[in-house]
Amino acid sequence: MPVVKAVTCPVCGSLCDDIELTIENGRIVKVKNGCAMCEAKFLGYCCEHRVLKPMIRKDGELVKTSLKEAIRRAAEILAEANYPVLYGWSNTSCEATSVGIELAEEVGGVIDNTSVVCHGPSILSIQDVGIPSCTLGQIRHRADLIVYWGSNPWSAHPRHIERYTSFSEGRFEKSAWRGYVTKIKALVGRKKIQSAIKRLVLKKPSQISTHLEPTFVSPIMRKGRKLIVIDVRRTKTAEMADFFVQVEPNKDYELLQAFRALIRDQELAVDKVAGVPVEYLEDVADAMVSCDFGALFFGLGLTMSGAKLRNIDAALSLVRDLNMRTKFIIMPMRGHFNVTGANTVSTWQTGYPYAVDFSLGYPRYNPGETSVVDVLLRKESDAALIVASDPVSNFPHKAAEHLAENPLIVIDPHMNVTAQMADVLIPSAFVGIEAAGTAYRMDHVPIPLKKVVNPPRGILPDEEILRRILAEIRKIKKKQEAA
Amino acid sequence: MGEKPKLRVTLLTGRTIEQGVGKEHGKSSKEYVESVSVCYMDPEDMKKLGVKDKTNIQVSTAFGSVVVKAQKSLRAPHPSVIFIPYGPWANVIVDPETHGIGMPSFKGIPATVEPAPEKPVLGLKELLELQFRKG
Amino acid sequence: MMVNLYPLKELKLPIVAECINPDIFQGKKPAEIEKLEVWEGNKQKKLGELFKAEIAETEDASENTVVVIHGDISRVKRIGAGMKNGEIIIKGDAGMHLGEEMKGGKIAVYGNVLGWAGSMMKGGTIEIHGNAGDYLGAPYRGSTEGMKGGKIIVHGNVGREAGAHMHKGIVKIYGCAGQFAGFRMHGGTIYVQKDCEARTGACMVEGTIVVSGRIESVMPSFTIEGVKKKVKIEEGEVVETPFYLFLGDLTENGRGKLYVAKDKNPHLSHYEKYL
Amino acid sequence: MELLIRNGFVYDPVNGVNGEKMDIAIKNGKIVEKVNERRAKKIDASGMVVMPGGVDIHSHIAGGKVNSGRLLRPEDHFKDFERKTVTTRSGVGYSIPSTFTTGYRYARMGWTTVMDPAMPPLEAKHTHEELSDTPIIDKASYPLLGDWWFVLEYLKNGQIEECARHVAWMITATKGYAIKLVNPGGLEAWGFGRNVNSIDDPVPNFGITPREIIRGLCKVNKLLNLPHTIHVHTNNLGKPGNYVTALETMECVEDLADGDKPVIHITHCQFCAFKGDDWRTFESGAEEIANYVNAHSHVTMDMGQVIFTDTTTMTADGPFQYILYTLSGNKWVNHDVETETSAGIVPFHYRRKSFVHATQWSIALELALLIKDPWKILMTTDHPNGGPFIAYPRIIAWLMSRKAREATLKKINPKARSRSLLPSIDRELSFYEIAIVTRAGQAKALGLKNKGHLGVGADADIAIYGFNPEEMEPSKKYKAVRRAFKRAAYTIKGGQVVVKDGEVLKHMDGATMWLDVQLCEPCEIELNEDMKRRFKEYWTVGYENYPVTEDYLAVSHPITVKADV
Repeated sequence: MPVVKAVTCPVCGSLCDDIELTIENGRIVKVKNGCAMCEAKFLGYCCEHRVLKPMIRKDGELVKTSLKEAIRRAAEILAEANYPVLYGWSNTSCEATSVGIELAEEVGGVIDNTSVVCHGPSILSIQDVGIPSCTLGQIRHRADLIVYWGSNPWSAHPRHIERYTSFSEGRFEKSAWRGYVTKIKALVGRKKIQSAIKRLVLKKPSQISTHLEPTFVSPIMRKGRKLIVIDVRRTKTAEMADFFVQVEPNKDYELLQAFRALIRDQELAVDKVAGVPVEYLEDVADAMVSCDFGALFFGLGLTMSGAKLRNIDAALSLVRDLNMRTKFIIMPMRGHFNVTGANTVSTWQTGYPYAVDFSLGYPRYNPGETSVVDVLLRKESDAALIVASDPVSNFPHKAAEHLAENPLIVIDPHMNVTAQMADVLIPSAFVGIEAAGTAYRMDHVPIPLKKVVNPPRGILPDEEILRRILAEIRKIKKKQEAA
Repeated sequence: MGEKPKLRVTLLTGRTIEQGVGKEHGKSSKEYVESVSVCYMDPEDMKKLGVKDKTNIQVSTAFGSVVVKAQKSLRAPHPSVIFIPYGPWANVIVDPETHGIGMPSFKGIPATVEPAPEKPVLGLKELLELQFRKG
Repeated sequence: MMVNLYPLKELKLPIVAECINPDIFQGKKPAEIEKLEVWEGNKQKKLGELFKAEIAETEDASENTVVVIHGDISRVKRIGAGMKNGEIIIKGDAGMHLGEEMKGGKIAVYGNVLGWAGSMMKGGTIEIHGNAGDYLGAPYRGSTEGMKGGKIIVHGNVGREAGAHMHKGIVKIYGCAGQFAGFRMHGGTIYVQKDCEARTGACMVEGTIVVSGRIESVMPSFTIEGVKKKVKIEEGEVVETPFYLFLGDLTENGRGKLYVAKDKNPHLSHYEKYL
Repeated sequence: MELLIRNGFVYDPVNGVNGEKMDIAIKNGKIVEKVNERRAKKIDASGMVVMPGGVDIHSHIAGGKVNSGRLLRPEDHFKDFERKTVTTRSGVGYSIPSTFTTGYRYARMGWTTVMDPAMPPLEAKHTHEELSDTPIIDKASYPLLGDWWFVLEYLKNGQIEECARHVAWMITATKGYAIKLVNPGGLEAWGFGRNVNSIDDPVPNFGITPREIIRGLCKVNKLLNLPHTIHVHTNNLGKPGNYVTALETMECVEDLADGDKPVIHITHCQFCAFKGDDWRTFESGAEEIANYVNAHSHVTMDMGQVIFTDTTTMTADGPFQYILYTLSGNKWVNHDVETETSAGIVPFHYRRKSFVHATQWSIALELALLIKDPWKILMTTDHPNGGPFIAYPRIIAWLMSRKAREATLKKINPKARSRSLLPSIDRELSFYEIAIVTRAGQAKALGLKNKGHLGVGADADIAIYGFNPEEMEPSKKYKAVRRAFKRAAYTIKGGQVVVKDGEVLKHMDGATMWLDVQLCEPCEIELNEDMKRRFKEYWTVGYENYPVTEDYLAVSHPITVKADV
């Protein structure tokens, strides 16, 4: 049976590129090295919920139609629109997004990607503060302090810790895996270790402990990696941590600002911040200042609550300020596998990473004004194209309502919730399984996505579908001009 | 009705690995639906309300109200904090206000929880039909 | 002269109409005004396709051009952007970026306005009789060029980040303010007569914020400096009630002043032990 | 397609043509002896200046760093936008234009070849995706290799040939064009927040000095027979007193020179020609640098002219960018790349009234005017570090006109003015010399045989400017010079008219040039096995997913190089 190696996993922003797939009769039958979500995707993508024929809504019902007809109808809707939104893009290739931007420019629409409802606020604050960051290997090689704040890699990025942070093996820093095992052993005995290992969705433990014997001796005295988790709940990631700080919901900003004051050796005029005693915070601040290389990863726990974008502003400022004392970097834990790519392509073509409004014939950007949820809440759009995303099940009800009222085109492999609301539904191939392309990892490293099996007959990749719609729109416009 | 216990809480929504796995099985799959129509609660809070594991509760915010299954949180203690995975059920009650930045408030929303043994957890189709004309 | 504008229909699509500006209208006939270009969604239109313009010659022969808009124009963006002279009166709600980069003149709104009103303002006055949205007087994304002058008065409530990056000028809010009023402020004055959400004055370096109502909390990176008997808001406006004075933001080595009314904020009394 | 450009004043320094009135014939994208006069499309260039298309040896136009700069600065471009037209895509401009706009704006000025000088190998695909989306112009990029662990380790062990084989692999794998060194050794040190302070300061953890890296890669460059020299951003860049480091850097490869052939390119030299002990005693070191360069033939350099404007600084020099952040307090991006390099970005406003900034402005012009041989000092702004490339017409005016320089001198900081060497310099460059510093010299330094000249067989990349040297003196009419170079009367790329009267007529792809470095075959296989073995230890991306495949290049233009190893 053919085995395809070095496959990139199209699930989360970690973009693990060491997946091995066994193919039998054009189907994936075995997945090696992947986490639970990776396995579920590669083994389960071709399920009964797959859409296999283009559909069009007639008399309130979705009925099957030809691809040509579906593309023609989609093109008509977009060509007629006065203010269409084109949304999604984080679960497809950069190449598809690129065509999407051209399409948005052609129809004078608003093109937005899913970062608007995940790390959009992070981007807004990066635009105010900047961001000291690096690629993930830099952390693997050098970081002796890892902080996860409002992010739970155990659930959202299962192999992040193993591949890039605490349990990875670097040139100057060794894996903290053994220390973790010892700690667990001391705490709960052998049985729990097995389940802990299982929970981590790692390779076999023996492989881990012997994995990568160091070929060079680090001249730096190894001090051992530390892991700090800061969250409103004691997450599974928190259980692994050397320190856990439980912050009151919506109070992350105060905590971050308190850390900023502490690392400047300033006294706080309060005993507790965000429910945490100041003495405890002083210890954590000490650990931050005295490490050789610290890395702070943050997730939606910070972007979505309380101060929202300003949580990130404070986190970025904290890490920037820490660079006066030591080396420290910060990185958002990007969710969808190519949300970073969607931002990246959008930025190089338009100057802006998301929420780009082409209605005046050139790119304009102002999240809050040109972002999809706001456009929907104000009921401004009069047509919508959704690619590789499911906003109806991700947006607040009020925003989803206007989306469902718009003439709605959906390009997606699955019959997801948004697809069920579609007026035109065009099934697509799975990028990274049935179609090749490029994706950007959360640290902006571009990684190729492979085509490992063929899509079902007649099913095209997003990129190709979008090209055809664009060509059809140009045809319609030419006709209109001639008339 | 007035005596019915009601708990004031902070609602968080977010990702879970079950939802992540369920999503890859397809959004109409049983796995997905079951993974997102639940509410994780602190066991002490459940005791206070008198709700048992896997029984129905009604969660309400200023923006809507939805019935989901209560589930004992493994991440306790987190008194007065409840957690619902991202999905159509959570969307009924999250705060759409973006505060001028494009992002609605998905976490940290004031909410109330009450037992709802007599009310059903709606299936996906029913939920959508109730909310949208299409589907 | 006085120009009356009447919307011809219910406006649903976003409209960009920076041509609605007394400097541009000045000396033009209604037909010329109606020929000015605007964008409705992705289509370029003439102002006359959306509004009917009428000119009423005023009795006093002053050169001031007054534009009066009758009706809900909450979809219309950039009204009065960059204006230097004259007056705009809006009898209804107004859209985003009202008076953006305004340099002089006056805008009055008898209704609510959406976000970015008075953004990057340098001079002139905006008076809003209803509520204002987020980013009142704040700069564009990524910029630190906040208000450099002028005056904004809001009789209702305002959203988040009012007066962010402000350098000079005054913002008076007679209602409540959302989070982060005076964020990264470098100068000028913000007055909030009613309540303030959390994080008021976060990262401020200089300038003054006065809160007469209840403040949700004071940032841990502010220190208490004392209690003052009264605070001057501007020439001729003094609030005579005891105020706590906090200084901050420590995280930016700031010396901004945050005055918070003592009587309305018993939850801050614990700070008194540091005095 | 045949094209005939008639009666222009032609400046083609490679072929010794100095303003002669002549015709240029084009066929199938190349310059030819003659074309069928009746069939050919004719362009009347009488009363105009005809030059080869402009070449830019150093301009940050693509890749992760540039794009982070775009993302960082919506306020930089929201007022400078370009609307979509029937032929062109929309975009935004100012200091870090979007890719389409970058291509159009270069073409509008008559530039047709641009080199992106800093490609982190791990993110090379990104650079190439952006280059492919940069229309009209031809381009290439230099991989950053001065702090690559492989290089440090092999050079430390004295394994020059091993090092050369790996560099060859890397250049081809990243589809790169030249060896780029940025603050050699300093970037590895920056991985732990440190730096190196001289070319003899050892790199922490690696036991090697910048001098050894520079010499080593210079030797590697020769072993591989690469068309360009090593391209060096010196240590201590941006620090007062660093002209000494620049001199030491040039001296350290003096013995490696082959006759008159240059072996090192010192880039954006203005930034490393600072004299003084600190910012208060800061002064120009241009004279010392110029004296050295005038006495040696193994160096080429480019200016790194400063423009008084708001711009976005971005280099791979992480520690330098951090200093710039602490000096300016502006927002700061840092991006270190595992086992390879780093990068930093800080927005920056150069002000006329600032003593330091005005002195920097003066230094670059002093260098260009004091270095006698124009083939050695090329015109750049180190876009966007000294200022955006759209300022080139202003620089040309300053170089051609003493009057233009005086007009600016009047407006700058008085202390900087009184210390500037410019008032003592009378030299005014001719169009012939401008053609050298903006195209012929650039192409020669790059080893681009078909660019930068109008001889038979050259690529038909041509710029025509509306300025009549018979009727006007450029030194007096410098504003007319500026206007002429701002909007080319015609830009011809690959034989096609792409710009007329400063308007872009056509959206077409330019080529991406890269070196296919060919080693002795057995070495290649061994190298691959070795690389595979060590890949996992060094990088977080698999060996199979690392190289840039040719399909990332919209138009791939490989240049075969036969190495001596």
